[in-house]
Amino acid sequence: MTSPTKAEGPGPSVALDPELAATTEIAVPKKLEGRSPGQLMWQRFKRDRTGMISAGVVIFFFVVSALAPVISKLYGKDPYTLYAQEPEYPFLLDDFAMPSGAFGGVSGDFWFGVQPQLGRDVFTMLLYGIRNSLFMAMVLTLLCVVTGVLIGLVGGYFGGKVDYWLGRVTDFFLSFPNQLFFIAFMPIVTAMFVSPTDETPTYLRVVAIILVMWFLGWMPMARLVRGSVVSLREREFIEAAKVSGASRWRIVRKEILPNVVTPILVQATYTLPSNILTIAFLSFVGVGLVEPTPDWGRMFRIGAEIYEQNPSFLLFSGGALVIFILAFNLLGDSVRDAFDPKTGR
Amino acid sequence: MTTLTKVEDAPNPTGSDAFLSVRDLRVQFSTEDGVVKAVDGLSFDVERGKTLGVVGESGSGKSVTNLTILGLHSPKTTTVEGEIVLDGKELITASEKEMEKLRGNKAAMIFQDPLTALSPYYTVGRQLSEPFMKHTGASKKEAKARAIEMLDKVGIPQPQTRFHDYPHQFSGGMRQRAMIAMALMCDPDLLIADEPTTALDVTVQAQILDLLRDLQQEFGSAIIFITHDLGVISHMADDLLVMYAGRAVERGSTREVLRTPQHPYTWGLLSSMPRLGGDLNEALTPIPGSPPSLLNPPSGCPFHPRCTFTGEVAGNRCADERPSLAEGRAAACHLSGEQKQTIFIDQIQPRLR
Amino acid sequence: MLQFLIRRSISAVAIMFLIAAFTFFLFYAVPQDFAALSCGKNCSPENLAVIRENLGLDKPITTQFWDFMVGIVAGRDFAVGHCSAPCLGVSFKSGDFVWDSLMDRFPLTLSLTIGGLVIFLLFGLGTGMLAAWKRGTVVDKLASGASIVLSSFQIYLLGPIVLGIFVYSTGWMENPKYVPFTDDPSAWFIGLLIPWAVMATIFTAQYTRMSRSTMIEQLQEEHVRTARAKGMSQKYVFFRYAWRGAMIPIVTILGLDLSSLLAGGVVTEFTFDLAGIGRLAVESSLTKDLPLTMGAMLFGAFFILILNILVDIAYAFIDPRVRLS
Amino acid sequence: MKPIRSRSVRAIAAIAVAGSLALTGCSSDSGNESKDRAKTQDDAASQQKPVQYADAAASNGPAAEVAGAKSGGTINVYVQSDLSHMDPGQIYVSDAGQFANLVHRGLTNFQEDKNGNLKVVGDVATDSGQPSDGGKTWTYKLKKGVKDEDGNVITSKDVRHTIERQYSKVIFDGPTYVQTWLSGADYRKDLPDGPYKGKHLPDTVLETPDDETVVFHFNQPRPDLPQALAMAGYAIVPEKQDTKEKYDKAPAALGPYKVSEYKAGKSLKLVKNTQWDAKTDSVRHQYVDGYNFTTTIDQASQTKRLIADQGEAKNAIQWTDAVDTAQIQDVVSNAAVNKRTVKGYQPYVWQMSFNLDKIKDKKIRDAITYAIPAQAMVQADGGRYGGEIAGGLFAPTLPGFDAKYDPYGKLKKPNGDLEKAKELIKEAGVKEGTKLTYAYSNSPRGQAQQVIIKDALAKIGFDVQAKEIDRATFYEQIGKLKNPYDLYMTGWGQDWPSQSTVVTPVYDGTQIADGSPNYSHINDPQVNKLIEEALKLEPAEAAAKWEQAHKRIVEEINPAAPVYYSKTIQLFGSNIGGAKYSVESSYIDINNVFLKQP
Repeated sequence: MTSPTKAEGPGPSVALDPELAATTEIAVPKKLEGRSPGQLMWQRFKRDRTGMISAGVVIFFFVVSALAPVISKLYGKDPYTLYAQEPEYPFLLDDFAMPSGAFGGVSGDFWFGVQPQLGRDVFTMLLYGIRNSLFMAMVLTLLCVVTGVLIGLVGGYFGGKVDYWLGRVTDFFLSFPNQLFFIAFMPIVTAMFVSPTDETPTYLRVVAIILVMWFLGWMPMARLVRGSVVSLREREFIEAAKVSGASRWRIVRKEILPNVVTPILVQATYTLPSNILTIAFLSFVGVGLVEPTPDWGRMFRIGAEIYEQNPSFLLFSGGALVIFILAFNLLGDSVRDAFDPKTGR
Repeated sequence: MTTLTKVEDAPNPTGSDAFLSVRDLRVQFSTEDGVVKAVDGLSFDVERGKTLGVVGESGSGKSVTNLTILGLHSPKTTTVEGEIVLDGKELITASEKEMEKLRGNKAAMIFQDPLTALSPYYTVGRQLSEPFMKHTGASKKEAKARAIEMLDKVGIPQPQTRFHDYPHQFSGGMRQRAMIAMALMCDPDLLIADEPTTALDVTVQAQILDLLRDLQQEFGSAIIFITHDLGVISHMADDLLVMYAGRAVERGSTREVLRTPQHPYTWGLLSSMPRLGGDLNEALTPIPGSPPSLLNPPSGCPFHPRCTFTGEVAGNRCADERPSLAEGRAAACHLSGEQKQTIFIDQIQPRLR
Repeated sequence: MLQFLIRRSISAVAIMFLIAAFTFFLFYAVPQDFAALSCGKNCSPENLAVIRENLGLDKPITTQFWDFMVGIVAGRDFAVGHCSAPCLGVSFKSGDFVWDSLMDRFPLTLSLTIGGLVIFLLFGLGTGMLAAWKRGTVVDKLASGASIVLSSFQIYLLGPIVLGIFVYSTGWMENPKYVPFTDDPSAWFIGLLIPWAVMATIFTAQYTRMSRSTMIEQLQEEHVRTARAKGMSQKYVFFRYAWRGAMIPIVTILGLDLSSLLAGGVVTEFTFDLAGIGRLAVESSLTKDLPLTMGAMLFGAFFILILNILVDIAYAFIDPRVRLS
Repeated sequence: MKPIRSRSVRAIAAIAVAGSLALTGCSSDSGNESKDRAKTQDDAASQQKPVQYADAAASNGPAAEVAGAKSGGTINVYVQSDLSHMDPGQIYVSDAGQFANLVHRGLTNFQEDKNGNLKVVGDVATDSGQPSDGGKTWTYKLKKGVKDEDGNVITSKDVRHTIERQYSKVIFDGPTYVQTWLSGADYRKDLPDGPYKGKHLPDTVLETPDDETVVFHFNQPRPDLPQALAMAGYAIVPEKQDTKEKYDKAPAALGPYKVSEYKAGKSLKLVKNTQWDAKTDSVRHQYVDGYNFTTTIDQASQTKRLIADQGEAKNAIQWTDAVDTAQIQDVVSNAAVNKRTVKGYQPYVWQMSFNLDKIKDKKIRDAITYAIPAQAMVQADGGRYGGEIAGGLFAPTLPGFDAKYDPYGKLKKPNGDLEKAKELIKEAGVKEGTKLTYAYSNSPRGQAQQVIIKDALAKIGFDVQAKEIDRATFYEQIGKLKNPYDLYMTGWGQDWPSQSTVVTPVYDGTQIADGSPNYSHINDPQVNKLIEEALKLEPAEAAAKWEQAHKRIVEEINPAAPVYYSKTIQLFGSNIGGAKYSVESSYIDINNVFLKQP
């Protein structure tokens, strides 16, 4: 599925693997010719058509959501206005509060149709919904990666008591049934820092969501990093650095970190989409962002409920999700392949 | 590379009482990075009871060649041309079934790193017995007896108990011995040792080498001994094959090659190797430049970009024309015999003393 | 082994205690009146007081927590009767014993899990290994392609669509419903078929991807090459040497998935209107039904911990290098 | 995941015993809808007769047979969450009320004729009750041969027990009319432990001269008593059977069906109660062998299943849930499916309650009232079949309902009158961007309507702070006297078809207290006085006074902007017979249903 070049001829690839040979025997000289692993990876990645395409899709999503305000300005609509209430669109919704236009009211004015009941513009809703989800997911992923890497490094490198206790803490957090945890504590955490009268600002909700998910999100990364650090710790070049009297911190920074970058990156490419799904799941259960903030998850909850009456809604919101996740999975595979081609997925 | 059809120096392919004879072998991988010409027009013979040493930098196609002999390359991405005749049997065209019968039986292989080369999931005993049972149809008991015998032969203490141990319970040296024992289970006629000692410390290395030699005496099997360590080879091999960029650049008896090497690359190898009793203050002289990418090997003589003597050759044949390797004692170089002589005596030898 | 078990179970108990404490006190972190939840149309202060007393909310929080903990080991007495250990208290909402309602829901969750498990293990691993074996062929491309697309789907997207097709529009199948296996095996099977299928589809896809890639990784291991060099057949090498190593990552993921499924496949249960643990848990936490939420939380944690132990044991069986310590 | 509807949300849906209102006739919603809609209200207006108190003759069983009724078979019931209660004393909301119709029996009950006219008849009692002393004293005689599910004969002691246990801590969720009428607002003090410690109410309050007679003594006329006693909340709990808290899980049946299996949050099974004797019951039937409740099916899939009408769904009915708003179109636009619906008004009026302690200026209240786009609010709740724009605060289900009454022109300007609103705001001198805190229940509908309100009020220059409240505790939160919110959407439904059960709890200043439904904290002497007078009168005379109070409240005080009257539309399977809208319960008439092919 990943790269066309790798898929030729039948038969299981037992025994000597060309890529293996290729890298162990070829990559070395190449390095001497002054090509860094990074460049090498880029080389391979460029050649991976699927990878490039999915990268394109992912980037497209990011760009679009980044430019959401601009787009909605050009497009002349926003996700908040109840167009059904506006005099210039008298017959947007029918007596049943469903879009009167065909296929969910898709039209030149409303590219993706209008939302049942409230009559908002689906296109911009989706735009901003994706924007919000992506933003949250990215911050969250960043936090998880940083925390995970820190804890993993410390535990893995210093070992001993530190490692032991960090391990126990990790176990503790891993033992929470996370779905239930999120649902149970999202409202509580939100409630913790809001005034009784004023509306809970959206950013607070976002913070709450990120906090709660962060709380149970960093462990896999920590485990991963710790694992690879422990294996690195015994390697000669670390020993060498030790002997040469480099400070611990320096060793961690200069010797170890660079060597665990690959797994971290790969892991991260898988964490982001799963975070997006979890965030969506929260809105789905009803503890995510609330109206009127546009939200991806809430959109395809509605979509799933009314898809028989109004398939377009699910098609656009759910479809966008599937495409995005798919692209991201493919991208993740390609990135990993590019980093170490011998794991030929 | 199939354009270059001129089979160089193909001497009576049928003839020669060689037990294994490889002719004009070409191995190519298509990788993500393009087509790799791992082995390019290689020919050599090995006779029963003799040891052929193969030396060269990493990436010179030593290992690939030998994996190809046993057909362990992955068929879907590798194209193999030329011929490999083992005991009168053509192997490249042989079916998977036939190859299976042959592997570990007629021809066995000892791998470089015994830690990764032995399965961590099964006892050493089982891993030894398996091939024996398969090839000889022996019963479990017989196989066990045989395995213990072999473990004993390669000098593993209390073989009966060790039989039940897992590789990770063995020391590095013992693992390598186990590997050898495994290779010898069905007394193969051809034994391919791929840098069997590089992973070991010097004393163990010596033991292993002796072991191999003794065993060879006993079974009279032919050995292909791959290494990049000329020191080791001088003890082991009868004949020597120097490989560079997937080609043989020099061939001859070990003595000849080491005493009077004829190829600039060999000179480089020799002078880049420290020797006992050498002057410590004297710096070693490494070969300038780096091995070529096999994705797009240099034109003409693959060594010319790193060769210091291209000036000596009229015109730039080195860059244009690919030097051929004659039968017997020979080197693939455009320098004339005298040139080689003089250069070696005047410039190289001093460095080696 | 035994010692390992003992030590692990002790730490498991400790962790569960911590989780209980954590949950309990975080619920009280924000001032909220649980009595209000069971208070209906005429929610006068008097009535609230009555409810508080009935639920034992008038006692100090620490005492309540202590009672709860004691109840788990020793059992407790409530207005509605004696609740024998392990007593997870009485639901604020329904007034039932939490343990009973959990046990009442568990069979469904278990059925869902097991059914799905069987399907996605069979198909997932099967297809994955087939793809690895036939790597690069059409079969492989199809399998990998389908699996990566399907694994990007979600139950709450796929579920309604499947229902719409097979139940509402065509009427080929009844709505999913749970009939205890002991009552009527065939009805049990028919009733859960759709949820199994939908759930398994997505899991199958994921396991196909995983098993394929791990198999391929394993096939590139040097010791696998050695085995071939010994003259062992491709099949033998594939199923003995490569498969053994591939099991480790698979077992790991399987452990995680199983524990979360047993803690309640929330999405599945809601998509198909089934009353399992997951639904119970979500409803309870949304309605701030503290005892029930605690119960569900501990229940989930229990499975996570147990499966961790089982997975570690599995490792020891698969890989002799692993020692249980 | 679908929203989980908590009982407290449902709690506002009172057991509606509506003034007669024959919507059942006009289930053919084809053709011109608006005309059709108007028609229904005319019917409503034309047919309002006061509830009659029936004599012994009418109270004798058996009940009139339903045409074509067969017996046998089991009806499947789809509900999206558990019944709130099964202990009658705790029952105050419609889902449990429907249940009570099948399982419990009170002293009196409502009898509904095919036109939806209501009579109060004796149920366990021989008649609707004999008033004396100007309505201050009411005497009830018990029928012979009324038994509980274990065959114990019901005596006056059981009736007394039923009333007295409501004083104890066991009961905290049910109606409090009769207790307060007997012993005043803090009635619990008179009998703290209820009857359980052997104490009883003095004979001057509740008297049981012999086993067949119960006498209620009040300190003022209580003309509504027969209707109050018809509430499920006052159904009989036999002394021998009372298990206190446990009773809520396993009540003893007097009615035609009894509980055979109950699994919280999952299922409930009812089977025939063999001890029930048709001859003693003039209302109920025992056609089907039982009812199987599935309490996990949300409205969306209830609707989907019933539309599809496959297999077991053929024998299924909706209980108190309605057709999923998103699918109403599919239902009514498909004649075949539409045949299988019951439609009708719900007894409650959705209103935007103002917190009078915070919004003191009537001009502002009026402005907001004008600004609210009622149409949009209705659409957020299912469009025309979910509700109907409201002109006043009296539901169409109340006697004296006037469809034309529209002081704020909501009917004329369904999307609000922003100009008028803006003027008033100017007059009131409110400056742009004044903060208003709008509390809403955090349910999908709540969220949707919140968006609309924000949008509308922003247009007249308010900075609306929309504050979501956990839907489980919404009414408790806004019920607090000191709640920090300015406005909130509330709905209240009558307990029986008398304005007294609306005006008194919701707009009577004397009732203001924490947790009382007077959410706006209106306390207008004039209104209070009218209420006091009206309560003493027979329903017929009272009507005028109630109307007076209504006008005073809506026009001169405006404590709550009328938004919409809620309506319901329910589906049932194709094998269900005798299904009709019950005016009494305002849902499908559970007393008449049977299976066409058992």
